[in-house]
Amino acid sequence: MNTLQSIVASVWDQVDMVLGWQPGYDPLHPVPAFVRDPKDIASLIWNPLCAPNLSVYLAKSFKAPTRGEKKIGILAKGCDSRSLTALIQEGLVDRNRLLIIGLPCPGTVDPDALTSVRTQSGPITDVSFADGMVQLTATDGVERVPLDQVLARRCQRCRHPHPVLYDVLLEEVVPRPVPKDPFAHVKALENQPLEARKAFWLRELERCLRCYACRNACPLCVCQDQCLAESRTPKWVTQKDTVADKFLFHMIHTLHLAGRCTECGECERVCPMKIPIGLLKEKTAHIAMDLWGYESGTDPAAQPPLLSYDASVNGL
Amino acid sequence: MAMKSASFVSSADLSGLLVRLAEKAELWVPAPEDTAPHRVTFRPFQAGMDLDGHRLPVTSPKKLLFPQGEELLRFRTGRSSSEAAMETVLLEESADPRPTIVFGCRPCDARGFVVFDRAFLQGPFVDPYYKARRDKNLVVSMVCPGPDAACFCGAVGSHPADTQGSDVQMIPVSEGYVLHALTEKGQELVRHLENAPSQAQEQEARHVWESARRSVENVVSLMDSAPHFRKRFADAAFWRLHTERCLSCGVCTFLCPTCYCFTITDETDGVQGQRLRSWDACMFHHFTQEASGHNPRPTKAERFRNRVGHKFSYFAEKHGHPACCGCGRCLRHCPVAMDIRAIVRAMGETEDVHA
Amino acid sequence: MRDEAVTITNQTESSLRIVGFLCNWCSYGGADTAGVCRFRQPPLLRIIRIPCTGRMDPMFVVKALIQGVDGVLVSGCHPKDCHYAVGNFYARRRLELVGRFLPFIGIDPRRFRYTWVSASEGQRWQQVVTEFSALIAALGPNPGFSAHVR
Amino acid sequence: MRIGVFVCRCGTNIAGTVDTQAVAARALASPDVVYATELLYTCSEPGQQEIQNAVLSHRLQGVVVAACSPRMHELTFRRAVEKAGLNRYMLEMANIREHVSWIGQDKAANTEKAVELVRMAVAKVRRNEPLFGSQVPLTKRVMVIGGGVAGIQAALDCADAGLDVVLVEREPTIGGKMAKLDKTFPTIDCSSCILGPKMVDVAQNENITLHTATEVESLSGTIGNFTVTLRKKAVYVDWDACTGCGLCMEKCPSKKHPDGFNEGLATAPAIRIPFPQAIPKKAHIERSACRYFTTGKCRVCQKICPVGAVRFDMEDRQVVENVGAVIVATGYDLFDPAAYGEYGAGRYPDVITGMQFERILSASGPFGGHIRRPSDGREPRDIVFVACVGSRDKSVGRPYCSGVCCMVIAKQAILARDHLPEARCYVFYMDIRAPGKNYDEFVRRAVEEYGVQYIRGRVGKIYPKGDRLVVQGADTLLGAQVEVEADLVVLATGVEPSRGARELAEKLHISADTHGFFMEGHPKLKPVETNTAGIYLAGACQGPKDIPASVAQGSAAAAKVLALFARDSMTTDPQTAHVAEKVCIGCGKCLTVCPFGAIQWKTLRDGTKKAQVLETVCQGCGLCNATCPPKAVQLRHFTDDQILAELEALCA
Repeated sequence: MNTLQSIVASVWDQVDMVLGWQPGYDPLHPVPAFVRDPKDIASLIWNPLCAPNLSVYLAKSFKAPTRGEKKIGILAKGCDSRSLTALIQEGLVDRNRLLIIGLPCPGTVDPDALTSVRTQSGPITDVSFADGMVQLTATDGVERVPLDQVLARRCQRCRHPHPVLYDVLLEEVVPRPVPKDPFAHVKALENQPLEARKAFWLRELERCLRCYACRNACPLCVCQDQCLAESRTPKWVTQKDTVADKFLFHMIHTLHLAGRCTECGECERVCPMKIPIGLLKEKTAHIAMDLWGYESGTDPAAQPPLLSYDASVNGL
Repeated sequence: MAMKSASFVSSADLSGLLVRLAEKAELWVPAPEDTAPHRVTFRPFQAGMDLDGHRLPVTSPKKLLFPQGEELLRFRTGRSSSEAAMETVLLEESADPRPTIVFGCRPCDARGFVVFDRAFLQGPFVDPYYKARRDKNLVVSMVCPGPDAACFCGAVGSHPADTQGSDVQMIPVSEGYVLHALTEKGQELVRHLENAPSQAQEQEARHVWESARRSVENVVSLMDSAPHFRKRFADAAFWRLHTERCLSCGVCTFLCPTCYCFTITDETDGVQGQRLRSWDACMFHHFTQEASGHNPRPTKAERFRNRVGHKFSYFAEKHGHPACCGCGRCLRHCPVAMDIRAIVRAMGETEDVHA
Repeated sequence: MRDEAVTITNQTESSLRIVGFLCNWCSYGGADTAGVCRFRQPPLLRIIRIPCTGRMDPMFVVKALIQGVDGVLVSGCHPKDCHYAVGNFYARRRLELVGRFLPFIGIDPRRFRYTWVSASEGQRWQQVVTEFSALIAALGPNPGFSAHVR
Repeated sequence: MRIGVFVCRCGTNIAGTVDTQAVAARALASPDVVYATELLYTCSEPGQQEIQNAVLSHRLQGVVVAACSPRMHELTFRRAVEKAGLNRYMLEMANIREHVSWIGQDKAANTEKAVELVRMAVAKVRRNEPLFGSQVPLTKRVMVIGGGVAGIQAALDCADAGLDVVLVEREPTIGGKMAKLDKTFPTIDCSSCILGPKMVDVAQNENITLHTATEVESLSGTIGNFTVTLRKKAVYVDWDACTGCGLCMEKCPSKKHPDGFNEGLATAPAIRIPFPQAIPKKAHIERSACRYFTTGKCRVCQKICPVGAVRFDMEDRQVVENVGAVIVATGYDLFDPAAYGEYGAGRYPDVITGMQFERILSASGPFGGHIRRPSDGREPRDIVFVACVGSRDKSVGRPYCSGVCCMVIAKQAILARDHLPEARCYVFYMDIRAPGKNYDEFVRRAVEEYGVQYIRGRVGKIYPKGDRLVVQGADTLLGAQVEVEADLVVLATGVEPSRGARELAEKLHISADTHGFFMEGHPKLKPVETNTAGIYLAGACQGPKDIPASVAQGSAAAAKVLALFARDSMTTDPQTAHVAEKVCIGCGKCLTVCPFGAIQWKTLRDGTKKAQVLETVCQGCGLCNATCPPKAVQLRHFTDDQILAELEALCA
């Protein structure tokens, strides 16, 4: 049978390590796993709770290859594969170092949404998925919730549930259908008056702790320890706990991602304060699509629009 | 449990009590978010606000006593136009803080302030800014209605009915709450309520309290982890392995009720400015960045080791208990579910899993 | 010359500020030419000289508007006339993107404009400044992002 | 830091509409300002002296001069503070003249604006750092682009001073437009007689390398060290061998091709020497006219050439020249009168351009110097000159005055009357522009001595009547419509930028105005400089000019180059990008965007890659700075902190 385990085992001789997911402290929280020992292949899992985008580790932790190294195997959902493509586009990751195991994706679950629709309160002991339903087993009973109802916002608008770049493909799950308008959330906000939009962001961003989880979870935020938001020379943002300073940080993140963001939604998923910051990047992606017909992370040979130009007088 | 005084507040009277308290002090309560009612955070009380004592609050109330960006002083450079060369710096201390009340927090959050008190009040140096806030602060905690999979107060010498750090403890009983004053300040509040609990209510409260305390009796303790930490300190492979998935963000420390590390910056705006004390996180690269460019904790492995060491070894050995209240926020909200419990436990495991 | 637009000086309007980021080679020279020709302009504009619009980080625009500057005007060499050949081509993309982004966060996009004015176009510079100043005067003060909602 | 602020009154230029005293007083409120004063003329010797005295007596470390545009006097004040012992980059200017006092009358508002501009300049200078350029050797060779009279003059002046000169001409011969002229105004001396010797000088000067039939393909580098790639077009004759004997021209069977030198009034063979005085006097093949190239058969020239110089397999080739300076002297072209359909140029053979008339007048021209009509060879009795065809007319996109046509018409009318004393000459004109030495007198001679009839008004229409033409126009002095019957109509076509000027401007990174004329550095004070250091202008490529003005500019540009090359090395501009290596994340985005290839990888010992700026190649545009995500790349003198300080001073 074509299982995750069998695929990983079949490519094992080509890789030093496989980046995947393993169970975490409870069934709702699978965690990134760095499998270096073939006997740990059995512990790998893949289900709609496997939310973390593993490509975040590539440019950051495995930048410089050492001599005689084999490839790095990596599990990639549709969105994750776009991030990988963008990293390859910008020369931040070497395509030849990767062995991408593509995972057609049914969508990932927002644990927050799952918690909010639960009727039980006991600790969850098991979660399983079948026929578009999530089955939660808790100490006080079993309940079933439609997957669509608890889908992460990023997955509701996903255009690429099928990986755009891979070496081997796990054809086990049928990916989600592509939504009619991936920018519906952006447009819903845009349909509000200017003042309401500003009030929305002031209200949302006031909660920001500047914990930088959004930045650190972003596969394309490659500055990391040198992030401008924490720099004192030059000093763009102060340490003041004001919404203006929080906003400036998010604008740095957004504009640095403009024309690069692959809409994986990790920034929003990891936010402990659940600020819908993904919208900011979705808007830039929308503009890039409008102006240049550009969709980041879909073509390994493309040059991001803000790193290139149109040399005609009236062009853009 | 030696209680100086007690009172009963019915569920119906609770919001009236909160309105009265809010008149006397800045009152912070765990309340659902307007836009996401299933998410609870600590916020200033406003009339009509519903308290949510059931869901685990995302944030702790530490911000009230330890603001994320605290102004220590203001400064202004002045000069008289006749004597241009004479430049003077005028300092202005920040205004006295207002009285505050934390109402309805869990025992773990209240216990967070015990860690703060040790660091800021009980050492050789008293921090005047924290002291000013703490002196005017009152903590009313509530016996915990129930843990989730991330909770581990029982492993760090506490329990869901812990009274440490609280001035008043609320115990949920049928139709209301029994309030026990634990300190002088608490006495004052409880005395004003003038509604002593009935015998039956006291009995129920005692039962609720006892069963909450006993609910964690079987949890494996992490109290005596300092020797394990010392043994593992130089085991670079151990730390690399266990922190590999960490993203080096500040979720764990910023949400932690006991993390008190800060940085001090001058934020100058032309001729004037303010000196700020703001939250810092040992998980950040900049935390130990030296002016030379050298960083003694260059990777997340050293940084995470420090967080574990501080909480379970350095602080624990100095003060007799870990700098951890077991609230579980650091793993519950971690983007990659880093489990500090598992790492502390692993330190003590004898077998060497990593060659 | 439109005199009603030129006399934007009094009351609340005198506190309005436009920051101009002008490239050294074309638009700063254009503003100089306008001065040499005594082309009257409203007094709202404060010019920051930059070598090229390619130096223009869109964050400067955002930062100015978040801090409450009432208008931001960026001006450089006409496309194909860039002293550095392609600086304004890059700038054009970045500035267009940030301009389209501003309304999404509730900033009136009319508070930001980018344009191309050469060193010889003093008259055009006068026109750009006069029109933009009148627009900013009509929009009134920009509260920035200091207001707390809660 | 100790900062001094000097507010210039500029006589009344600034003080008239700005309270300079208040500006100086309020400058003291800014941080670090320890001294502030107003001065009458800051740029004057006493003004500069005051700054220097204040630097010493107040131990200033930074200086702000609030005065005119930094484009005017930044260098003046940089030198002034340098003399007082400060680094020249510790100076900032607040432009309170061009940007304040000259554009507003409201003194209160102007003063407020000046105060803020000073505050911004103070904020900037507080973050300035001393900068030092490095010394780079100069390539003491100059390239002159364009071999007309301006370029020839520039090339000869440079060569005479001992410089190596590379002269590049697009056509197969140098000489430009002047070589086609018969006589020159107002002296009526023979054009080729005065130009010819200069052309010969070029050919004989050992310091001059001549590339004709050659175009500039690209230019890189900076002042002192440019690399220019040229494309030498295939002329199908080996010029090292060709003696210019002209035998091939005689034997070429394909002779009936328009002769460009004669403005299409005569024919020429496919293999040709442009004109007898051509330099170099070498034959070339016009590919489109050549029978071999069009049919594959012929090769007559190849067979008869005594030295075997014809090479049908010749191809374009690239030549790379390294020079330290470039003089652009690409001249002009003439407006195509076909835009005025009502004049019938191109349709009626006897409606000709002024340049065609020059060729008719010329003894080496199509009719041997006899004035005849192109249509039937008959001598004209009535000649009408029409001025401003493609000048001073917005409707055809030529709002400017071409400057020379009034004089050309006067000259041509005088010559026509000299050649044909019986002929009558009429001139339709808008205004007479004759401001040069002896120019107005010359026009008067045309009217008074030669009886040329000047009619003030525009021509509306020209149409044939029998074998003659009727010129219909207005006489605005009489206020009446007039019709003049003519045998020959000469249209004084306007001057426009040389074809391809805009593309050349792009290649050279210089600016062109809306019409395509190249932009000078300053309209008054830098007439032969461009805004790109090391590239200079001469002649009509900058705007319409007559011969003496073009020659003067050729010499002026040469003088600029000689001044530049008087040193052995030059100090580079330290306003370059710089990478903070510890902050650089090695993402390579700066390498992607740098237009000059001035950033390269540097590999550290641990194998990590960092960006590195080649300071002598960096031009200081700051694109890398704007692009760098962690802002590791900072453009010196325009760093993020410096610009943010200005912005914050404005918000305060």
